[in-house]
Amino acid sequence: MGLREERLVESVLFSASKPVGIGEIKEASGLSKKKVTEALESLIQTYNVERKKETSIEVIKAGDKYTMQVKKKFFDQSVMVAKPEIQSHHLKTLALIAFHQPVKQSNLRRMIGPKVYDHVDELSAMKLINAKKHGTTEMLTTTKLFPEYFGIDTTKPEEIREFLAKKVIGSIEK
Amino acid sequence: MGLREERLVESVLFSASKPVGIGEIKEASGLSKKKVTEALESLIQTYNVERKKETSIEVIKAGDKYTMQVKKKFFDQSVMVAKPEIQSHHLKTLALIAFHQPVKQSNLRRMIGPKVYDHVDELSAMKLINAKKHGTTEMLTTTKLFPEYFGIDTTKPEEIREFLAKKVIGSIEK
Amino acid sequence: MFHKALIDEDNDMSRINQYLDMVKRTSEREHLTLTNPFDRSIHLAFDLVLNQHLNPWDIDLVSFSSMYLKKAKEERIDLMTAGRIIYMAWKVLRMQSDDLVVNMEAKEEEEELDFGWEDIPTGAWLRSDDGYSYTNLVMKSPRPPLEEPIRRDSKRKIALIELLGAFDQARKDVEEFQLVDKLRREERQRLAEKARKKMNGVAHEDYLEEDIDLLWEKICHFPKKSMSLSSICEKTDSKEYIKAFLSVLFLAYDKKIRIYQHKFPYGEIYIKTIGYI
Repeated sequence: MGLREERLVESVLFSASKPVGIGEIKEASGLSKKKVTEALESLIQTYNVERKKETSIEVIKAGDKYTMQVKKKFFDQSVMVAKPEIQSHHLKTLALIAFHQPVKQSNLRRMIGPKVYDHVDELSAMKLINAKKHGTTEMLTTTKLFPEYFGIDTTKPEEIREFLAKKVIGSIEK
Repeated sequence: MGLREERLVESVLFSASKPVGIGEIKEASGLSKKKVTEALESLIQTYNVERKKETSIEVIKAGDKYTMQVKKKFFDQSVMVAKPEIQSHHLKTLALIAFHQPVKQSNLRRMIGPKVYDHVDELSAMKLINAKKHGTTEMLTTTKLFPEYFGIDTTKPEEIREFLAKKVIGSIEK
Repeated sequence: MFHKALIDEDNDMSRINQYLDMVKRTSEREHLTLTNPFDRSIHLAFDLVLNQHLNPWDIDLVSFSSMYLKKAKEERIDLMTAGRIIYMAWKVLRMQSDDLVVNMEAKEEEEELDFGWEDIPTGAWLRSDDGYSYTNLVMKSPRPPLEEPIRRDSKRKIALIELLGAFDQARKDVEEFQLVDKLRREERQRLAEKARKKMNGVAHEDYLEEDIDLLWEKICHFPKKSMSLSSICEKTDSKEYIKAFLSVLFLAYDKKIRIYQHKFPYGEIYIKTIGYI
């Protein structure tokens, strides 16, 4: 793996501000798909293994894409300069949809009450969930953006469910 | 210089996405001014000297502030994936205002519809246009920042209009 | 815990009154059989779910169990009553779990293909138990299990050439908008005339166009993309309300807004702008 290729891909990840796919990196860097994949693997190794203790930044796979982000350990101070966009009660509703998907809006209403309508509107507007007509109600699922946005390394509902279950258990153990 | 302090400051620079002053870093990281200054010096040393060949990112001092950015050498590929500062539908409205200035908001509404209100608010907030009361509507012109931003060598609305008109004709003739 | 439902709904007075009514009715019926006020309050809460259609998720079974156990340790309890209350709690739990089983309908349909007798009790119930615990934990925990990652939000400057390109595109957009707007006005005119003929010149037809424009301005300037009809017009003035309602129908016909109700037919009318702004 050439150093130059790794630097090119690193600069693309750094400037993108959001997860980018291999296709986009290929186009921006002018490298072949193979070189991009190799550079990504090498970057993950450099940031997350070799420089583990020497950097507060990590390179991760999010959905089908790749991104550079602040390590969880350093969230608290970064939050002050990079304000979060989603309110915490919307995040809870999203966590319920992601776990139970596909879930009917009417069933979700039974869990969280009438605020479900506002939350579904907001989350749909952010393109994090899809709401499809299903009889008199709507059937809710997460979109492709969901794992990308939250840096979850899978697009499969079953694995997303597992990821969330672990997170919930983790938060109790703390 | 403690490693932890350096990591804290690094995470703030990374997530701020714009140049930040020592005061802001102090507040976000909870470190003393002395520690922040030391951490910044150490980061500059790490990024720009020790890892010089191993990274496409640099930490620089710009005026009184500090920022993390892609090295000039890697600028071309990274610019392709970076988000533009002005969203494309706002940019279109800005172009119309620049070409037709001074233009009444009510006339612009007839050209593009009621979305004009949102766009004028946004462009005014970015200080790219001025909106002055004019009877029941507002009169729109570009501000002093506009020619600075686009590298146009005049601040007079008529000359800006002429300059742009020539450019457009030029690009059509090509 | 029994007031949880009421606290959650603090913006919905009508529902609170409804609950209070239910409690009143229920307590009148039961007060003869349950004398201990503690037992009675628990019984009331469960009765709201089982017989009065309160959302089963509004009952916090975990808090209930620990509270009831504590009470049982502290004083002698009437075993008959306790048994009845536990039975009710079990039924509420069943209702909560049933909700989750319904949620997974779609998934289960797929898996029913290789369904065997030996599978009957375990599959669905194990999963719904997981789902039950997860839902409960997410709702009770002060922090959501999802956290927004922190990434850069850097933006690049726009070049002059892009501004010129945008002007070119904007000119095309203006032409398109004006054409569509002309067609829309003609169509609106046609509909207004049609309505005028039907109404025999009784209503405010002369000002209809103006009313629609005024209301559209209000909708555009509303800080949110969705709003209730009563938030943009005076509900107490029935003439104004009908005028606004008519304009809303025209705007919906023009596909500028979407209108909907949560409660049919007398519930509030909601308006949502669609991709126009």
